[in-house]
Amino acid sequence: MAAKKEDKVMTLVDAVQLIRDGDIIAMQGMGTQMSPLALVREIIRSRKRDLTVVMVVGGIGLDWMIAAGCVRRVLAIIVNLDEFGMANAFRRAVEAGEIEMEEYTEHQLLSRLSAGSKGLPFLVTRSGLGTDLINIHPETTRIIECPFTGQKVIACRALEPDVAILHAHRADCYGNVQFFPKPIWTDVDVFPRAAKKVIVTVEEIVENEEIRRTPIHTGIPYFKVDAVVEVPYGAHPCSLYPNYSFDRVLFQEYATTSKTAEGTQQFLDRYIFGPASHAEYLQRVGGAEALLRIRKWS
Amino acid sequence: MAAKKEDKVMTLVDAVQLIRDGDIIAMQGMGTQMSPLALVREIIRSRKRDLTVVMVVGGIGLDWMIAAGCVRRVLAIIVNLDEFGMANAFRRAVEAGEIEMEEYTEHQLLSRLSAGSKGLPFLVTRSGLGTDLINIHPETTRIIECPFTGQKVIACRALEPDVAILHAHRADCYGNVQFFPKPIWTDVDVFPRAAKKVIVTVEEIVENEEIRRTPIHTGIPYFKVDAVVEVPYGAHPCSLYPNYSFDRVLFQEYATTSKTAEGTQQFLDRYIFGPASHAEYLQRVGGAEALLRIRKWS
Amino acid sequence: MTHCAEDYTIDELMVVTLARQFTSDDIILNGTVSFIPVAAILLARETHAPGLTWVAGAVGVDAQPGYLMGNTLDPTMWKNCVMYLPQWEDMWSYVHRGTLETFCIRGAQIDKYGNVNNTVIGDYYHPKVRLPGSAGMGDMGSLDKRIFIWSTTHNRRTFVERVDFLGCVGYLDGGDSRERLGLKNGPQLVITDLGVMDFEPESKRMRLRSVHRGVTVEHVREQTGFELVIPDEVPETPPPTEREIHLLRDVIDPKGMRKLEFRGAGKSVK
Amino acid sequence: MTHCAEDYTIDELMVVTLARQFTSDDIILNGTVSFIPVAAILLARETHAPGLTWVAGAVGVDAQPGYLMGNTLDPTMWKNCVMYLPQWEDMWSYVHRGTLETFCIRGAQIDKYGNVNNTVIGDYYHPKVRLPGSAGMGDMGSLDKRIFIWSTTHNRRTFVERVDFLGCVGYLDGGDSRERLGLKNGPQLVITDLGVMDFEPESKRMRLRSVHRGVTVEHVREQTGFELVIPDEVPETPPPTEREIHLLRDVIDPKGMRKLEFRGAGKSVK
Repeated sequence: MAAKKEDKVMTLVDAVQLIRDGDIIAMQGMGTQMSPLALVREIIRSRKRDLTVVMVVGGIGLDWMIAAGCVRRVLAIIVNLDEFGMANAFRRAVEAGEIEMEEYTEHQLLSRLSAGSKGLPFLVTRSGLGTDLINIHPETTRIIECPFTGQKVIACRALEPDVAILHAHRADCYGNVQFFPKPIWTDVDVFPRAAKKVIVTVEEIVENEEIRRTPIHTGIPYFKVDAVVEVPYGAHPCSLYPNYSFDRVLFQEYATTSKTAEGTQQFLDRYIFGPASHAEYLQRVGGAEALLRIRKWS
Repeated sequence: MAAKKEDKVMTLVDAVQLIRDGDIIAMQGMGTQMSPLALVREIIRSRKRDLTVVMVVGGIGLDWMIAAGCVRRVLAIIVNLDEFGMANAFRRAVEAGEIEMEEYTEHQLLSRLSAGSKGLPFLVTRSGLGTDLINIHPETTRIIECPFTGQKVIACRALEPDVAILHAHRADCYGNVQFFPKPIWTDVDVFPRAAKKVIVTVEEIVENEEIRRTPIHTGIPYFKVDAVVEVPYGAHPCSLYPNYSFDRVLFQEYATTSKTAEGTQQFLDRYIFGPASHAEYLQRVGGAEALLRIRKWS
Repeated sequence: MTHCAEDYTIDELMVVTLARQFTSDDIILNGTVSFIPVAAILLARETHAPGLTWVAGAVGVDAQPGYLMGNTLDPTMWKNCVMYLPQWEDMWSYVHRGTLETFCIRGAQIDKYGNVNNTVIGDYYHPKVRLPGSAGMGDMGSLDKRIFIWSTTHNRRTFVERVDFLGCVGYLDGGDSRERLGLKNGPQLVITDLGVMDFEPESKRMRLRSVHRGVTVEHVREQTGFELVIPDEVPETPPPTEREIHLLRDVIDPKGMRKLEFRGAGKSVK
Repeated sequence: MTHCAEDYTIDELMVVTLARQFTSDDIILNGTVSFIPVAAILLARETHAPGLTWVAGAVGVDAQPGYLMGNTLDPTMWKNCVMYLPQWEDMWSYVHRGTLETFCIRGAQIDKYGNVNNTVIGDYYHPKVRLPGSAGMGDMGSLDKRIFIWSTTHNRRTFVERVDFLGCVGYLDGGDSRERLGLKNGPQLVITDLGVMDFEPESKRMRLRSVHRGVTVEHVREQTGFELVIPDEVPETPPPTEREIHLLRDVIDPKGMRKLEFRGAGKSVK
């Protein structure tokens, strides 16, 4: 599970080959923030199937993958598009019984991943005691007693995703990944440590010397990274602070068109299957106008 | 356990009043690095008794406290003075049965503290399986089985020290504590989170605005800090990188004189009980000459 | 003397009412789409609770973003903070142990004991409606928090006899049932577009505390899907002051982000 | 062709021998007073293992300190690193799970199965001699590490039949006893001031692999407090090359910090 110190720069197409059908994918992102969406579009184009997707907060990328038929199961604490409302493909697929939703409290899910990151069979939490959430996954959360005090806690079974996918500000060719500022969000912290393989897309690939000048910004070390892909605006339509904001126009369009299954498919055809490249995608979402509008934070 | 947003700057004498006889003290530091030794000298001068001292790597400050009769029990993974050899007061006191040494593996001790920091009754580890270490503290480490896999792991009982004591580069008056660079050593990370109260000595107190300019360097938030004391060279004779190195001369003197109980007491009299102030202490260890010699890293 | 505002809207009254619950002793973090709580936090800090600690987006300690922007989890909210709190070990330690003791939540269903559901309507495995999920409140209900519930849809669909799925522990079955599970604190107040509720100390049943200007007790009773405890005297919710309204409208939320939480946003109560 | 050095000292031979064990696949972190292992890591990286990953002082990933300075845990060792690894969550996760797989240790007592003691001589509660403590090796022995043991005092006090206190798990009672506890890997090699030992694959008993120049097999046998497995042919430990000696003396450890680990430091073997 240790990656070598070697050049790991590749294309989106090559990086996606590290993902196999049926894999458990830990995916960074929240409702509208920091998610490897160019990579997600490539996963969809390459028609991966039966994926289990693990997110803390599932967002638009997950909804696309579900609409495209890539997903069999979701592990998350919530799935939505923030103020743009419900993730409609997710809602429809769960209601139709087409995918499973395994809902956790955040601390349960992170405890599962943290146990995985440590090679421990489980970790414990008090989060969710008394809720119905602990009853819906008895194979992975179970009430046990403290051997010293008898206090009841919830054992959370280790989870080691096959692949973690993330988008970040920059990296060198070996996969030293940096964030500016360095938000230690749980998904950029626990996800890559828990996963067996890690794919990172970045706004910019920089020299190794540049990384050594600012080691305090490095969040993931190269020995944990298997693929590095340079994709400017790779989180679009999500945000990558401070580089660009989320794209209200595209989110609103998706929130509206995804109200029907047909509208969702048309959206996928237009924005994911249609464009032959990331540049074409950016052109189709509005080109220069789009890139200018997401420079504004408001 | 939350501290208010208020001015917490005080003198060493006042800060030490937060410590009561019999307390469990979590103390930052290693053999020769980054330890709140001006505060330790004040603890000794105020003749605290029956302390339990928790360190990952116990060093010269712990040895002084033992020699001065402040300590009843030590929890650590190792106690020594790095290349200056054995902590002689510690050795003598354990061999004479005057203090208890509760030795842990590092991951066991940190798991105990991390459980404390989370309000969890215990956490688990595999560290130390098969060693004699788990047999010597059955009240705090015990082998249990994973409820999912049956795998044997060691439950480590939560430990919440009464007071954590640290030395850092700088802080504001509210207790936002910064490190340069920001080494996330376990003792500056887990110790303050686990403790009920936190005392921090710093090289320099700066304005709150200064902290807000470099939030990436802040390691402990003000709501976790109860006392801030400005003590330049507060880690001496330990190092505070990059400000100053450890003081080879004083370490060597202590390593030599501490070979006998009498020599140790003479050292304490000369350097701890003798000086009436921190400035006098610095003068006695060599004054300007000492401050110049520890500017060099070699 | 402070002057009461004459002209205010429901969203403003909700923010002000929530803000007045907070003190300088509170340490509060916010979740997603939480414009009303974040506005209340900023307002409390500007008025009666300058020492209140806010962890913006569960990352930026004591942040000073200036005003509400596009998203309550965006790093824009961390501006001028004193520390980026690492989430997994630091933030979650402080939450789990109880140092961060105050949290605001909302949900699709709220029952008479303050239990909340945002997971499903119907059966979990075969839901009639799949909702977004319990998110942070699934944690907070079991972690000894002082919980403030807000809702912009006080009606019989939201306020139900019993939640379909218990995603956030309130007072469970009432009485001492929460306590018996070993949980401290619990829901403190429910602030809606119609009024303010608290919980009867013994039975833990939801109790009407005040109604907003122009709202009748009878209307609240009709819009609530369970039997509210209704005292003999139900006062009007104290109105905002002119200063509060000025701060909220002109300084804290000039873009009116708080209104995003209403479907038919910003009805004037005047 | 590489030229063998003629003039070298025991500390140099130990560093070079250890360095040759490391490969570009290794990820190694170092502990305190570990001048010999750190010198070996830097030397391996300069010669045959450029891809070796070193986490300096268990913090500085892929650090480039230049040369050995006062202390192997000092931040001076992190110079030009690519990341400061947070110790508790990150470093310990990587160690616990097995990503960081290689570790070097030493101790006051080493027994024939590679178990190590640095805690007490005598009884734990009433020790004849209290030693510093097991430190990181208490962890590493149980966490599936490939362990390299070094000792600058090959004598009957250090190499004992059975350790007084089992602080670091080697091969326990030999045979498959380590495996039965569920532990992978274990001690690989023991490098001392007299020679090099490994472990017999089946019995897991310590076995003499080579003796340093000028040392006899008989002398090693005499200085060892248990019965070493001694093959028919015991070669001389391969000498350093001139390049290795140059790099070590002039580039990596010009201050001779490695000699601090010897009481009577730096005897020439020539």
